[in-house]
Amino acid sequence: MKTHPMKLVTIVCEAYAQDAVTKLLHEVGAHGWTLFSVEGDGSQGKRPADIREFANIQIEAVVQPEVSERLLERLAKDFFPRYAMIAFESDVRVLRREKF
Amino acid sequence: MKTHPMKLVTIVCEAYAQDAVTKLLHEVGAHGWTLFSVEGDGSQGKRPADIREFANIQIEAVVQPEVSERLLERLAKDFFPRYAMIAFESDVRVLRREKF
Amino acid sequence: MKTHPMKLVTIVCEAYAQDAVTKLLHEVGAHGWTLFSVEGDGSQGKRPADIREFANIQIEAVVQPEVSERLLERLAKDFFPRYAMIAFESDVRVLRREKF
Amino acid sequence: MSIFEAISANLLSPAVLFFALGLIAALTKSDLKFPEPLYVALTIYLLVAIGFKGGVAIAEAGIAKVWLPALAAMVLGALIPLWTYPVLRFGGKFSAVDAAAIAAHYGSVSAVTFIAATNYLKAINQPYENYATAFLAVMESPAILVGVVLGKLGTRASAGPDFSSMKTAIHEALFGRSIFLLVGALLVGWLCGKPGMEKVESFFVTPFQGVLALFLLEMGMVAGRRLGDLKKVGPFLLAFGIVMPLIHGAIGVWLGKVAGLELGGATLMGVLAASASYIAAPAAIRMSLPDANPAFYLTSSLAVTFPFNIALGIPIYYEIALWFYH
Amino acid sequence: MSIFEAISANLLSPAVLFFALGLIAALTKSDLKFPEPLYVALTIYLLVAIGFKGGVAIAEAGIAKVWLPALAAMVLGALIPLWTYPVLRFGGKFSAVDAAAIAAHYGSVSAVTFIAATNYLKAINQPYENYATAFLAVMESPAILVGVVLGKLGTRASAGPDFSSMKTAIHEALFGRSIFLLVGALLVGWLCGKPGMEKVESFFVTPFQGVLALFLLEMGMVAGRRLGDLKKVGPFLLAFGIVMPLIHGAIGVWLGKVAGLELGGATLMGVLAASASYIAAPAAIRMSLPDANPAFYLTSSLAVTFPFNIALGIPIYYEIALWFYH
Amino acid sequence: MSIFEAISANLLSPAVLFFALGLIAALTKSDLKFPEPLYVALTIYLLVAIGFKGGVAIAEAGIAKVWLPALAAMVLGALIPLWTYPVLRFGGKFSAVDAAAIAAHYGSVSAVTFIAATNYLKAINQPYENYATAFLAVMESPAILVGVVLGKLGTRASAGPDFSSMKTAIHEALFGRSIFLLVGALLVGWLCGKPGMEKVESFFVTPFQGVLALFLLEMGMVAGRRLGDLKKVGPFLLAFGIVMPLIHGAIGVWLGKVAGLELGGATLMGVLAASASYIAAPAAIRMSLPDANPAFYLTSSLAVTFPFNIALGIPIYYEIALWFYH
Ligand SMILES: Nc1ncnc2c1ncn2[C@@H]1O[C@H](COP(=O)(O)O)[C@@H](O)[C@H]1O
Ligand SMILES: Nc1ncnc2c1ncn2[C@@H]1O[C@H](COP(=O)(O)O)[C@@H](O)[C@H]1O
Ligand SMILES: Nc1ncnc2c1ncn2[C@@H]1O[C@H](COP(=O)(O)O)[C@@H](O)[C@H]1O
Ligand code: NA
Ligand code: NA
Ligand code: NA
Repeated sequence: MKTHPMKLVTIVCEAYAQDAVTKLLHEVGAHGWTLFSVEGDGSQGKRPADIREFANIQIEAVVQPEVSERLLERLAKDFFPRYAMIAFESDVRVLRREKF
Repeated sequence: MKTHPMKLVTIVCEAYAQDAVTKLLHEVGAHGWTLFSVEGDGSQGKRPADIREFANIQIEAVVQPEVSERLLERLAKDFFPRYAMIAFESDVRVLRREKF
Repeated sequence: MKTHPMKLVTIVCEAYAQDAVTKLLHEVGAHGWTLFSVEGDGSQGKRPADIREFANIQIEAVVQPEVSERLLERLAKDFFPRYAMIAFESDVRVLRREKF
Repeated sequence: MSIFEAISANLLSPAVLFFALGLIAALTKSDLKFPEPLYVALTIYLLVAIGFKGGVAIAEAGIAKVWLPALAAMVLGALIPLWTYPVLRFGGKFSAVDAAAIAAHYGSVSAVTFIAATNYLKAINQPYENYATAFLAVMESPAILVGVVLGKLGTRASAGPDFSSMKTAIHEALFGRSIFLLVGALLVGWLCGKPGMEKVESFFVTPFQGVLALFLLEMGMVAGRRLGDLKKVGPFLLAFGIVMPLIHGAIGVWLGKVAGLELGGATLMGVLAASASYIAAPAAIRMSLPDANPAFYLTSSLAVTFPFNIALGIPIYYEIALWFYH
Repeated sequence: MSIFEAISANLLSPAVLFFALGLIAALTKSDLKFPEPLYVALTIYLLVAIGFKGGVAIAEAGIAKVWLPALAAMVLGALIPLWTYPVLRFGGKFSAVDAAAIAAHYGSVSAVTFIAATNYLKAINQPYENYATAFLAVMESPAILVGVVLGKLGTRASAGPDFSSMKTAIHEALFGRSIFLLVGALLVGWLCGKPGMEKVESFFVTPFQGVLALFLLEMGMVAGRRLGDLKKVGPFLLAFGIVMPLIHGAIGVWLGKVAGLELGGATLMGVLAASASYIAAPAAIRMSLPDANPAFYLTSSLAVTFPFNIALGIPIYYEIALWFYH
Repeated sequence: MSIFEAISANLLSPAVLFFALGLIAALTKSDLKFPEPLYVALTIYLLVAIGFKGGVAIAEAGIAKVWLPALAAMVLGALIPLWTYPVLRFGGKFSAVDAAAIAAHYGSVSAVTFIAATNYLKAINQPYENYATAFLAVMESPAILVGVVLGKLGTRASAGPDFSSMKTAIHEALFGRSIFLLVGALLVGWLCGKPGMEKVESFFVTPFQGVLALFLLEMGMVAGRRLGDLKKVGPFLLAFGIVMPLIHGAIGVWLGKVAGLELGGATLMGVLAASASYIAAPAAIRMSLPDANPAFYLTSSLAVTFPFNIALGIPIYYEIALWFYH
């Protein structure tokens, strides 16, 4: 069946960045997102999610390529310097192009 | 080391669709799945997972290409019209082909 | 904006393998990881995560291709024979190469 | 005590005030949030506690006293969808499946509303039959089954895929978590009676009211987060969500009296008839009538009828009962 | 009181009835599920409460009374694997590592079984030494360590990768969450004694039995979900999971008497010997003997021995004790 | 009672011993872990319980008695950052935004430290004004707002992206979950007064001390996991985290006396001034001053000041109060 190429942008960041990130997703034109409560380890140390101050979230958004472009740019500019965070992009295929 | 190409099908849907989706996965020939409790936002509004009625799950299954084909078809036919849901496919590489 | 190709290695395994897996990630040269508490079904039966003994985790690590290679080798050798587990690799693009 | 005193007495109880606090938290977008496991834990506690207590009460009172009003409650629950369905279908112009789904919710019951009502009666020192929990237990499922049947009849069978089978509906209606916990705990309480109660009283009875207050704080947030959906449901369903409970409440009280209950028990029967399910029914309906739109049945039962009953309904049904009994 | 009265008294207690309700929930595939955090929370509460209570009891009784039976319990725990191992290895034809793993579980103990036993004794008004919790605390680790050693000897060292080291085993056996909580709370209780108890009694003691009942509802579901694995373990392990506890129970009671305990304390020592670990041992074994098959040790301890002890074992061990003491 | 007796009395209380046990769990890398939902649930319970109790106390005492010391507390909270900021900026050579962030934390308060202090006073039979919770409630926000303003002034406005706006700060400082729960429960308690208290007492008051003990076990682990970060913060902040509380404690006690409080209330005012926030402030600061480094403010308030106050600070502030009052 006919599938359409899209970009999946994955963002892992500290829980307190949630509002800022979802706000950004909305601004750059993502039509939805999915959020995971996760634990993690990285250059800024372990985040065992024992209290909210040390909790991580992963946010995934399936978006049009140009949206992904804008999103990554904004993340690099405003977020990377401030938050414990990583972001990466990958290729996925969806059925209902109009949804994204 | 030798890896084999497979399809990763990711389904995000409301928690109440869980049994129906896992049943479908079994029917179309998936040999396993992994389930995440998630929150989300999309065309049908926020799903903050405060109560089960507004909870989301993400189900991931690594499957053979033809299984992915069948799976997406069935999802589009029976599930998309009825549930708050998205699904997408991506390419992954596994070690033990026979497992999937 | 300029992105760099990386490998995303995804490992789904029983919760009790967590320390062993994160130790391995460190050994093979991963600089971070993200951990999800998940439920699952596979060849070794359902893992409903009702008690820790039957809980699953998913660990994702963004790594250099050669690290992914080493990681998968070690998993196949030491872990696959012993644990309820799957692992797969996919292609992602990151912004800050030096971070991974 | 006038209706106004009755209402203000209710509005100043910790339970209702915490519910209001929860509403405010949602409306002011406070980042306060109960983790879902806590919500589930509180639900389990409340259902087990109320079920167990009711079971012990049945053991005390003897089944002879309980069966008739319980049967009456059950029948009432099964009948309510039969008249709410046409009202929604033709009055509200809802599709067959949506009308059936909403009807199922209003025929079924809300355990928390029932619990709040027992608390209210306790607060105003109005005695009631403790075994009334039995009515709650038997009233939950019938309406769901009737509603699903109505929905299936209304839609071409072919429309629904195999996964939304009648079997699913029956299983959910009988083994869904809230019904199972309630009925199960009731049977356990029935079997061990008073001696069993003495062992667990200080966990299932003593702190009960406080736990309810905490739970209603959460329910206030849950309901508050859905107030935005009210515009989706339209004026008809808004009115329906308030008027229907009043009618059902009166019928319930009357039926309770006919079935030989005292003032307290009849009030609770009225509360049950007036309440709309938001745990058991949504789960069963979503799985067996996936074509029904949750925005309709969930919003009306959760964001309209539930708050109305907690704040105003309960004392009103009590006043109706007073009127019937004096 | 005859053995049958003893058993039926046990079967009609809220704790056991809720356990049965949990089994039914699993067998009827009810969608009732305790979120894992709730399971963890209940475990933490029960372990801290029982540990703290035991510690206070030691402070009251004085260590002089406690050390001998505690030492006896410890030794018994360490010895049990030494005879269960050959039984499994040669009688049951299990691989060395599987035999060692199962042996570790039956030498170690189940805190919840112990707690259920204290509840049973309380219910039948049989006094017991409150400091018996000390035996629970010291019996958990030794068998695990012995089992791991047996397993390592049985398998070529090279077979296990570095991550499954003896160090891991020792750390898990001493700092694993259940052992740590139990021993830690015991020390805390010991240090603050009666005055400390007065402060926290209404949280750690008063509601205790009710919490246990709720927890056993969950344990019933957990065990019920594993009943399907029984066919995997085969008839030998099934028999083993029932016969061994009876033998160990008798030995435990006898040893308790020899060590100078009263009827109640000896019963509890028997219960400890008869019980099989399903929290501490599985964690330690899975990490240090990853080649052992969990289907064997988990299913037998969780789906066979645990339910058997909760429903029948406890009153039986009590009867054995009566027989020894009269 | 000498200061040493006072301290050892505190160190041997279940609450502090469980806190120590938590520290040990973290340091020995035990796999013991409280699931986050349990941590949240315990926080909610403690905040609602203390808030509700305080509200009832206000209703009893009458606002006339409360407003002056409450106002004093509020002003003190707002002023503290004004002198801690320069100390950190020029004494500690911290960047403007880091100095402001840390200052906000020490001006704000720690509810758990306050609760532990009330427990301590109860333990030594020192009466205190129950409405002191009102001071806790009003002291949480002002310092946060002052700190954010200091931080914004210190950094070029352009530096911060639009998402870290002053609006965010104000909203967090007024509707952040801990403040909202505390103030909300206080109002609820105030509105329903004694009669409301009677209904929920056995949940919000009776088991309170036990819940606190369990919560401090978790807090011990949380603090213990951060001890490793101490080297990151450097000697200045270490000293700051202990010396500042002592100074603020003395100021708080003195101000309490001036505001007309009794010995107990003045002690609590001292504890509040000395305590540093680790729930409300971190959330508000992270969202509105994202350029501030959490390693500084979180480590010092959570891993230095909090344990110091729990173990030594509380009895010391009490001794200071004794000195002021005799
Ligand atoms: N290489 C990686 N692979 C997967 N997740 C990572 C990686 N590096 C960092 N993370 C996640 O991103 C969070 C923040 O990373 P950091 O800023 O490096 O501490 C960590 O807590 C992890 O959850
Ligand atoms: N563009 C998207 N990217 C990631 N997840 C999405 C997206 N759109 C929807 N979702 C997820 O799918 C669920 C249902 O989507 P919807 O039917 O659009 O409400 C949402 O609650 C999200 O969790
Ligand atoms: N085909 C699959 N797709 C996604 N997840 C899988 C798949 N097979 C197994 N898993 C996950 O890996 C865990 C262990 O797999 P297994 O060893 O096959 O029991 C399962 O519990 C699932 O969570
Ligand atoms: Na109803
Ligand atoms: Na044993
Ligand atoms: Na302060």
